[in-house]
Amino acid sequence: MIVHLPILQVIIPLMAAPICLMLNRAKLVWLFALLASGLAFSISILLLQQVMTSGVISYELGGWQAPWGIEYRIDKLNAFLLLIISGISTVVLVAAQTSIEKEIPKDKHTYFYVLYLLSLTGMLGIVATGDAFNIFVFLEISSLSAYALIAMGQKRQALWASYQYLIMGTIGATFILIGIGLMYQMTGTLNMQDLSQRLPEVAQTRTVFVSFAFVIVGVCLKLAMFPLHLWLPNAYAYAPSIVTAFFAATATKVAVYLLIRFTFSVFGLSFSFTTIPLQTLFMALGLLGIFVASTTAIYQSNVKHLFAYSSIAQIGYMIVGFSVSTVAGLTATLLHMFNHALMKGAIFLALAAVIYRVGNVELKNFRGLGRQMPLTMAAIVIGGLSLIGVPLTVGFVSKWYLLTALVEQGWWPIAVLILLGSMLAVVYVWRVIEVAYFKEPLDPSIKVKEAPMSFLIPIWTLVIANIYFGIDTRLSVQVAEAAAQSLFGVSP
Amino acid sequence: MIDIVLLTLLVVVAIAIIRMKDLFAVVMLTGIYGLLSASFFVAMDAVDVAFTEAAVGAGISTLLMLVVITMTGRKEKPTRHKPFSALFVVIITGGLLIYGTLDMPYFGSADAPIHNHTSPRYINDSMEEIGIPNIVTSVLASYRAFDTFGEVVVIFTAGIGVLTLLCVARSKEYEAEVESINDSMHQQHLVIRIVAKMLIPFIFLFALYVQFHGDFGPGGGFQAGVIFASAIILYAMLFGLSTAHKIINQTLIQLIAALGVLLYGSVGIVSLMNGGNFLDYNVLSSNPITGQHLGILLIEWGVGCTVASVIVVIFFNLAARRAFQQHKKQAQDKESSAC
Amino acid sequence: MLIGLFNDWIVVILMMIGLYIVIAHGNLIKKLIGLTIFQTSVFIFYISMAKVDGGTAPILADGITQYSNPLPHVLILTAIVVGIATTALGLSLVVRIKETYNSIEEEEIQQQDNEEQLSMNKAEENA
Amino acid sequence: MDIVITICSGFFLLVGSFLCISGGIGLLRFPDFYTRMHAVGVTDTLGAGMILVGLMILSTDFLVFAKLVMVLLFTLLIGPTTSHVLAKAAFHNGVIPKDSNNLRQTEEKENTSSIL
Repeated sequence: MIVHLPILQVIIPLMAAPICLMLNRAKLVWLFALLASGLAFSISILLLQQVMTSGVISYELGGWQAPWGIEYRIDKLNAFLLLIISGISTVVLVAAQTSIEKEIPKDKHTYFYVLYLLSLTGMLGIVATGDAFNIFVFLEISSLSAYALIAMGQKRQALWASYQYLIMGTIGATFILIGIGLMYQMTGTLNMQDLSQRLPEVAQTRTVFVSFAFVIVGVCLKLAMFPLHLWLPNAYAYAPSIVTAFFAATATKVAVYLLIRFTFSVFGLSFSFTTIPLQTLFMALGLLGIFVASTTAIYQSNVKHLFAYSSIAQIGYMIVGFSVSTVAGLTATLLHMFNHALMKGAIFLALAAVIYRVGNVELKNFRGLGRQMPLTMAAIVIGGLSLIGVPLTVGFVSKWYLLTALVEQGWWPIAVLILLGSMLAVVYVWRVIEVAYFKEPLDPSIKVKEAPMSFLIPIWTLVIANIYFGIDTRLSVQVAEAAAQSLFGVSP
Repeated sequence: MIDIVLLTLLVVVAIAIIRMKDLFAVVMLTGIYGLLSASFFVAMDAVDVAFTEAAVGAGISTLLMLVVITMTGRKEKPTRHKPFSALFVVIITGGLLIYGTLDMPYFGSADAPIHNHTSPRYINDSMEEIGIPNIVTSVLASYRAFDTFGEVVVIFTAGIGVLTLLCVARSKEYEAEVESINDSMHQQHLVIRIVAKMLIPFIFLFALYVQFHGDFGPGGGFQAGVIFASAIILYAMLFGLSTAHKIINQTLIQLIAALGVLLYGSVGIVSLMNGGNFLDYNVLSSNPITGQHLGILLIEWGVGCTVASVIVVIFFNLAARRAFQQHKKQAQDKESSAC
Repeated sequence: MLIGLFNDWIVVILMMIGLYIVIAHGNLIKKLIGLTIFQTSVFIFYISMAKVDGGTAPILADGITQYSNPLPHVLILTAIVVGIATTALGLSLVVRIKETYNSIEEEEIQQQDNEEQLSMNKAEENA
Repeated sequence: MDIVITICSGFFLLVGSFLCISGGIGLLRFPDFYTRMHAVGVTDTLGAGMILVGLMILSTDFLVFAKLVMVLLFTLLIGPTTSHVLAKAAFHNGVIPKDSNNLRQTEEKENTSSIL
């Protein structure tokens, strides 16, 4: 069975989805979904171990050889991503049952879990596959389920946000489809490994340049990179809290993965960064994204909105690391993907707990929560510190790597700008902390209880991971570095 | 030559769509657009795709849009802001694409890379390796079977998504009301009801033909599923939703949709158990060719089941929502008149 | 060059018409229609690159040596399904939006949201 | 024999095409909805039928012949039905035939009588 791990990774949550629909008992479905996600998580651990020791795993679907059939190709980069996605999904799913009780009508609980599993399948499928068109198909699975999940939010704005996301997402996916079509037309293959070998021959043609542009713009739409981020804040803010926690921690990572995969593996380093001024462009957009989004975050009155904008800013950091285009820079990006998943997962789960107890996450309702929900608030504080990049948290590790990567290249001004951007994070995180700890509750007669255990366990799992990986960086750094080196073709 | 005529017609239709403000006309034009592109696909030798596009672009999607328009109103309001930014984006993207076409292989040239790298194997060896004459089916159901699995999951996801958005809990009183509307419809639709009763069995028969003939000619699970669903939809439109519900209820269709996906997946898992890779049909039987035939037959069934049931689910839920809205509106009217 | 690339250029024009409808029009159904046109045009692009001069439909038959490329056909079959799935989901979203906002015009919906936000802010100030 | 078959089918095809074109012209030129319906409904059934018969004569394969017969049967069944449904829908939605003096006169009479 061990050789089939790559496909089982995707197939288990996929097959679990229709079975969930047939079970149709909310509690049972939840347990079953949790089981499927947990299995996927353990498979991803096994896969990562296998990849780290014995190198790339290739799995031919249907037994057909690679350029003719579809290939699953697991290298260090995807194994790392698979681990992040399935891990976060499992942790978030623990809290799901309690959280959706208050946010989603009872008769739709089964559908929620089915869509959740499908969304997970889609993301895992995008990451695991080695075939360009297969990416498009699984991208659509994850997007369609995302639209439906976001539309399940309580307010009517959720519907509107979901519609906007649908339009932007479909345009993005169609752009990727055009890009893949142009690539296919010039090379005659869809397999990414094969593409990377056949593209250099035709790299000078205008068609390949245009296909690159379309793929990148399409991916950036999905990535919500500044200035294509407009769909994201509302989609995150109005979605059910569990969905927000899941997507904020994983969805953008998948898009960053696609960006890295296409630029580094498919088109190749020399094409992406020398033929095209991607470096300067992305550096500028990344920095602008950090500043604009962080500043906007400061003025939000809804805490979910606030952290959604913060997510866009964090994407900016990943883009900056990516555009350094050195092993160190890419390591920083990969680390930040991992770390950001941990911190945003913790924060948004804590916000879900607040919604469960308080009903909404308007900043004014946070008054006094520091004393009423101490454990939940402490989680937000630690997550926030991690966002800022305070030592002993994971945020510090990735910022540190990012800064060293920049300094290594002698780009001091940009390093200073990154530090300034972190200052903005201090401001918006402080706003939440100030209200929660230093303001008296509006109405002292209302007693708010601490969140139930089903929330606290997953939240604190993530918080502890936040601190653990902030101190013991061996595991995450080792994997990220190895993945980055393999992308640059450097043997470690 | 015919392709240039068809393309020109497509442009004309698309421009008409931009300018029309009546959504009903726009939707009908979209149907025409679908039909024209289906004809274009026939001219380009893509008969399977043409079949699907005719069923989907000109058929199902037009129908769904019409149902929605009855709920949302058919007039588009003129936009106030000037569309300069849109024009700008469109011209940039269009210009980029035109720039990209300049180095493309010319239309129809046989020495283009796509005809010389992967496709020769499909064309030359598929008869030996899979043993069915329709190459598109071979590639779809065996070489790239996992894409098709993804496609089935996409349509399944859409079905569940529509369910979460639209499903309404039905009450008895409301059912009775809907039924009375149905009875009043009876006289109006007499002629078409009789004709439809004659046609529906043939439509089902045709769907089955398409399902099983997909190995030899254009067709397959997806097209068959759409045709099957359209027969049921026709029945529901003429005889009322509640009558149709009596025959096929919501839970049953959901079950079939889930079973379709499971059937597809379990073919893959059985091949895992038999020692092959996922979806490797060669190991399903002692003879690889028989195994391929069996595998393709089963997965096409899976596709057909899921597609048919999901399209029925989508239509039923849209239509039920419409009935539900009318019911709510009537109740409100009653209340206000009572006041 | 004109003949060789004519199809591609027309297809680009079609795509851009679709994209224009999506971006410039405010009516939600019209936007979805624009999306359909955009996607269908991409399908046309894929299918026309599969055509080989003198080829026939890729169904094996005696006495025929030249077939058009079957792979793009397969890809587009999948993409058509994805397209209808997106359209169906989009349409059901539109139905729900019409129910809650009582409008399917982008501007009006945005306006309602803004007003709601404003009134909330005011209430906060008063408190 | 061959030449007879060719001439026969050619005749049917030509008549069919002529009817289709005249149906198209009728659709453009006729004054109101119902007359247009007439142009399309009648000539399309007959026009398509003629073309199908012409093709049947040409077909050598039995399977093709059988398929064409089925297509013909279905067009004959569906064409009139759709025309009927369309006309009915138009009438229900208050589309009044353009040259309907009788209708208008009766309406006017009713109006005047109600005034009186």
